[in-house]
Amino acid sequence: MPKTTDDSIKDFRGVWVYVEHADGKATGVSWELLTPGRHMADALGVELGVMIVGDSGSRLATEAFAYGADIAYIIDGPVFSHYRTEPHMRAVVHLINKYQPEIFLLGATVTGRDLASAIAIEVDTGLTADCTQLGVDVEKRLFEMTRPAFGGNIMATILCEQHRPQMATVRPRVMPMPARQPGRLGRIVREELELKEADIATKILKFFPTESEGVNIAEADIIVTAGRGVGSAENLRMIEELAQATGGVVGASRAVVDLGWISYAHQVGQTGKTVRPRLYIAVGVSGAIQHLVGMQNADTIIAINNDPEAPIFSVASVGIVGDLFEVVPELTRQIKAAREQAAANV
Amino acid sequence: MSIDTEKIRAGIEKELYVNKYNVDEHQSHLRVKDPEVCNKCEDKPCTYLCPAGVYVWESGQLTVQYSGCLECGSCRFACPHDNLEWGYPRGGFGMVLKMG
Amino acid sequence: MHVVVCVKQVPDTTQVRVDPVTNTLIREGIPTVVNPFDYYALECALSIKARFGATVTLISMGPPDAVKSLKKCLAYGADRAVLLTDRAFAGSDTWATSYALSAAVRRLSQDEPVDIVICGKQTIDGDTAQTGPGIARHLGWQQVTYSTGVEHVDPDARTITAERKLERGKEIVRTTLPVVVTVVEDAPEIRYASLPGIITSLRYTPETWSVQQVDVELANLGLKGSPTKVKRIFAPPQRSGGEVVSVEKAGLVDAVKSAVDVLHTQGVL
Amino acid sequence: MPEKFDVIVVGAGLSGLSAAYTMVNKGLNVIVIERGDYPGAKNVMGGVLYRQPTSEVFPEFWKEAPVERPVIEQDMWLLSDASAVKAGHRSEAWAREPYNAFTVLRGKFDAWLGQKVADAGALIVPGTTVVDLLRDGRGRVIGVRTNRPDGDLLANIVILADGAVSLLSEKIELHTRWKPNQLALAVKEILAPPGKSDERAKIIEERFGLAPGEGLTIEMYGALTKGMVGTAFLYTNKDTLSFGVGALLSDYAEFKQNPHALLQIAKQHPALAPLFAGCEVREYAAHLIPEGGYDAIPPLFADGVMVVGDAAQLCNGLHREGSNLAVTSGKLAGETAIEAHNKGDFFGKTLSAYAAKLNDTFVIKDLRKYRRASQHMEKNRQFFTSYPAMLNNMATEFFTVDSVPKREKQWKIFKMAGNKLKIAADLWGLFKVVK
Repeated sequence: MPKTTDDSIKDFRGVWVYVEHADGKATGVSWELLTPGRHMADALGVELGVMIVGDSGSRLATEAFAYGADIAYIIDGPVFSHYRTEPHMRAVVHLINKYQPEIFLLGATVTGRDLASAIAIEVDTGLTADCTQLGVDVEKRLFEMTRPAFGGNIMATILCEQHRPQMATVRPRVMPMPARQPGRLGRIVREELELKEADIATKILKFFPTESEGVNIAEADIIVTAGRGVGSAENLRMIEELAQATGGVVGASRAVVDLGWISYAHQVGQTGKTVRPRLYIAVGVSGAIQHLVGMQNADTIIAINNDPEAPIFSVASVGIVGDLFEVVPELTRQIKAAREQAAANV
Repeated sequence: MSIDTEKIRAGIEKELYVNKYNVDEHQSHLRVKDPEVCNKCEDKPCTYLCPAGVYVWESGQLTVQYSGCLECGSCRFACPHDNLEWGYPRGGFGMVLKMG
Repeated sequence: MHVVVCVKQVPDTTQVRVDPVTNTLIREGIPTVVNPFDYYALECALSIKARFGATVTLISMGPPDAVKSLKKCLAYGADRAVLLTDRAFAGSDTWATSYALSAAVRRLSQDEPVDIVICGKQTIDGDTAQTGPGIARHLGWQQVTYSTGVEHVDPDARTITAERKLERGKEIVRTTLPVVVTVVEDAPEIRYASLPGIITSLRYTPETWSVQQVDVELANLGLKGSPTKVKRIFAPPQRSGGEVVSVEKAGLVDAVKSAVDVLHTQGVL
Repeated sequence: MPEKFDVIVVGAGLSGLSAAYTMVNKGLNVIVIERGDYPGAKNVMGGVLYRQPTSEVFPEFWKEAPVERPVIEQDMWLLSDASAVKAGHRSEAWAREPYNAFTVLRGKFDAWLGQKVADAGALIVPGTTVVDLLRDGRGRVIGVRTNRPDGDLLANIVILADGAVSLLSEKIELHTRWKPNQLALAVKEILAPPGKSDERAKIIEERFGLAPGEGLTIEMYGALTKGMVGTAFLYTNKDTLSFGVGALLSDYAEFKQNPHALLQIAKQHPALAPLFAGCEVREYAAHLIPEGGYDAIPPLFADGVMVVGDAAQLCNGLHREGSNLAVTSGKLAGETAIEAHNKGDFFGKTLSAYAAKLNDTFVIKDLRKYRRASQHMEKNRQFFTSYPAMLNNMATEFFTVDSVPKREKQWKIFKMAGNKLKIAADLWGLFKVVK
C-alpha cells in the first residue's frame, strides 16, 4: 500500500478545500473550511486552493477568492452536473495526483463523506472523519485533526504522518465563516478529464427535495423538545409552531412519550435518540440526567422552564425562567420576525 | 400519611438512567384494562408503590410510563381491582441488568 | 445472488460514562452490542433475500468474542457467518479495516460470487462512515452510501436501484453490480427474529478466518497498515450553563429577546 | 411443525439452569427459554449464594464462576431511627474451601452459569418470552408458545422456572393469583465507591474490616422499614456493594410507602451513611420475593409439567434463603424428568416423584417448620417497630457512662422493657413459630 514514502511526501505542498455545491450554490461548510484552511496555508507558507468539480465553476471560484482562496482548480463537464461518487472521485484524484496538496479538507456532509472515503483509498492515504478542531505542527508539517469519538465522550487527535494528502472531513458549522472580501482575486487552473456518460455506471433516476414527512431527530439541525411541563398532548401544537418557525423538528422527553402524547421516534435521551443539533430548545423539560446525556452536545441550547432549579439550566446556553405558555408564543413571534427580516435583507 | 409522589418520581427518574433498557417502541407490556375503574379507585396504590414510578395520575387519567419498568410485577398483585393487563416485555426488550 | 452484510461488535457507547473526578472514560463493565446501524444493513439484506432470492453471508472483523454478535445476527435469517480474527488485524484504522474486509469478500466470492455488500452507515464507536466506501474502493466496486433501502435488484441486467438520503432531499440511483451499499437508520427497522431462526443460530458455529485464510499483505494490516494514528485522547471540555434570565425580572419580551440575540450572535438563525 | 424437545425449561435462573444441567448431563435434549437478552439480564436477588446446595449441581463452581466474595462474616443489626444494636458471627473457616456462601451478582453469575449449561449441551434461547403453555385435548401440557414468529415448541415435559410472578403456573391454574401479603417487594442498588476496580475493592475492605477478597453480609431489622414487615440488607461484592430493602407488598400499600424513597432514606441512616460515602449508584433493580411459605406452595406438578424455584413459592424469607431452594428443586425436577424420560411416561403420577423427593429435603421440611412465620410476623409488628427501638434505648443506656450507679442503671433498663409478660409471650410465640 504505502506508495507515498518519506521521500515522496515532501513534494506535497498546499492546503486544499473541496467546494461542494448543488444548483449553483456552494454548501456553507465549503466556505467555512476556508477559515482553518487560510490559517494553515499561512502557517505553512503555501497557497490555499479550492477544488470545484462541475458547472458554475468560474462563478464559485470568484466566491472562493472572496472568502480567501488563492487558487481554484476547476474540472467541468456534463458528467459532473449532479454529484455522483465515481466521476467526482476521478476528477479529484486526477487533481490530487497532478498538484499534490499536503492537506485536503472536505465538509462532513453526506456528499463530503461519500467522496472523501472513496478518494482516501484511491490515493492511498489516511482520512479523519467529522473533525471539530484542526491544527498544524508547522515544523513537521503535520496536520492535527481532532474529532469526537465514542459517542462524543472523548476527543481524539489524529495524525497521518506517512501519507499525503492528509485528509479530513469537518463538521459543518464548527468553523466560523471567513470574512468576505469582494473583489479579492485568485488564479484559476482548469483541467480536462476524459470522462463520457457512457463510462459511468451510476445514474440518478429521480430526486425529491426534502419534505417534512416523518421525523429524524437524530439528524435534525434544530430540535424543539417538549417536556412534561407542556401539560397535555393538545399543547404540543404550540411546540410544533415554534419548531416550524425555527425550521426544526419536534422532540420529546421520555415522560412525554410514555404519556402517549407523541411517538417514540421523537424521544431524546438515554432511552431515546442521542442528538447533536445546531440548536436545541427544551420547553418544560426538567433535565433528568438521562435526558441531558442525549442532548448536551447540541451547539446552542435554549431552556424554558418555570423552575429556576431545573437541571436543564446547567447545560443551557440561555435559560428563560418563566411560564412556558407565555414564553413559547413570544419566542415563536420573535423568531418569525427575525427570520422575515433576514429574508428581506438577502 | 401522604407522600410527595412528585419528588419521589424525580428521584426515580434520575436513578433509572443508570439502568440499561431496550425500549420496545411498538408496544407497551403494561395496559390499564378499564380507565374508569382507576378513576374510581380511591387509593391508587400503583401510583406510589411502583419502584420505577411507572404509574402517574395526571389530568384525571392513569398514565403508564412503561419504558422505565423494572418488571418486578408489584403493580399486578397490588392493584386492588385487578385492572392491569400485565405481561413481560417482548423477548429481548425491557431492562437489561448488567449486575442484577 | 450473494449478499454480504458487514457486522461490527462495538462497546455500547450509550453506557459509556466519564469519571467525574478524573474526567476519563469509564470503560469497565461496558457491554458490547451489535453496532445498531448494522441491523438496518441486515434487514436490507434479508429484504433483498425475500424479494429477489439471495444467500446472505455475515462477516465481521474483531476479537474471537465477536462470534456472539455474528450468531445474534444470524438468528434474523442469514445463511452463513464468518469472523475475521487475528492479532494482525488489531489496531486497524478505516483504511486497513476496509482492506481486510475487502479481502474477506474476495475470499467469499470464491465460494459464490458476491454481488452486494451492505454495511450500516457508520459505527457508534468510530462514527466515521468510511469503511463501507473503503471496501468499495478496495474492490473497485460501485458504492451507494446513505441508502434508505434497495428498491430493486436485477440479477440479469446486473443492476441495483436504491434510494439515498441527502441533506436536501432524496434521490433514486441505479448502478451496476457488484456494489457496496451503506444503510441509514431511516431504513426499515429490523424484523423480530423467528424462534426457529434463533434456534438455528444457537446451533451454528461461525467460521473463523485468520490472515492465512484471506489473501492479504501483512504490511497493510493493523496498526502498521493504518495511515492514521491516534496521537492523543482527551476529555471534551465540559459544558457550563450560560445566562439565565427570568421573565419575572426582565419582562417577557426582553427575556425572550436575550435568547433570540444569542441565536443571532451564534448564527443559528 | 414445531420442533420437539425432551424437556423445555422456562426461565434461565438458578432453578431452571439447575434442572437443565442435571438433564443434559444424562443426555436429554433440553431447551431453556429465557426472556432476557442473556441469562441474568432479568434476574435479581439480594446476592448470597450458598456453596453446598449449589455445588450439588455445579461441583466446585466457585473455581471458575464469577463469584464476588466468600462470606466470612454474617451480621444482624437492629436499628432504631438513629442507633443500632449489632450482633454477628465471623468465621475464618468460611474464608477457605469448601466455603459456606458467596456474594454474587446475578447478571454476571447467571451469564456464566448459562454458558456452562449451554456448553454441556442445552440450547439456551435468550430474548424470548413464553406467553402460554400448549396443552392437548386432555389438558396435558405438551409445549410452550412464545411471542416470536413461528414461536411454538413441543416437549414431553415443561419445567416452569419462570420466577416469582410465574404467569404460566397461574395460567394453567396450578394456583390462583398470589395475594399482596404473600409477596415481598425488594429494591436494591448496586453502589460503587469511587475509583478504579482495585481501589474500590480496597475501600470496601477498609470500611468493613475485611481481608482482601473476603466478604460479609448484614441483615437489618427495625427502623429502616418504617413499621412495615421487612428487612434491609447490605452485601459486599468485589468492588461494589449491594444494598436493598424489602417489605411485604401489602404493607407498602397500607403504609403508603414507595420502595425507592424507602431505600434512599435507609442509606442516610447514621449507622449506614459512612459505609456509602462517595458511592455512586451503578444499577437499580426491583424484585418480588415469594413469602407465602409452606401454605402457598402450589401443586408442584401436573401432567407434563413441573414447577420449581420462586415460581413454586420455594423461599425461606426468615432465613434469607431462596437460591438454595431454587437449585435443589431444579435438580430434583431434573432428576424426575430423567426418570420419566427413561420410562417414557410423563403423566402427573410419574412426575409426582418430584414432589415426594422435595418433601424429603430441607426445602419442604424448613418451609413446613416455618409455615406460620410470615403470618406471625405480620400480626406481631412489634418485632419490626417497638422492640428494635426498645433494645436500642436499652443499649444506649447501658453503654452511656453518666455517673449513674450500675444498680440504678440496671433497674432503669429493666423498666425500659415495659410489659415483661407481653415480651415473654411474644418471645414464646416466636419460639413456637421457629422451633
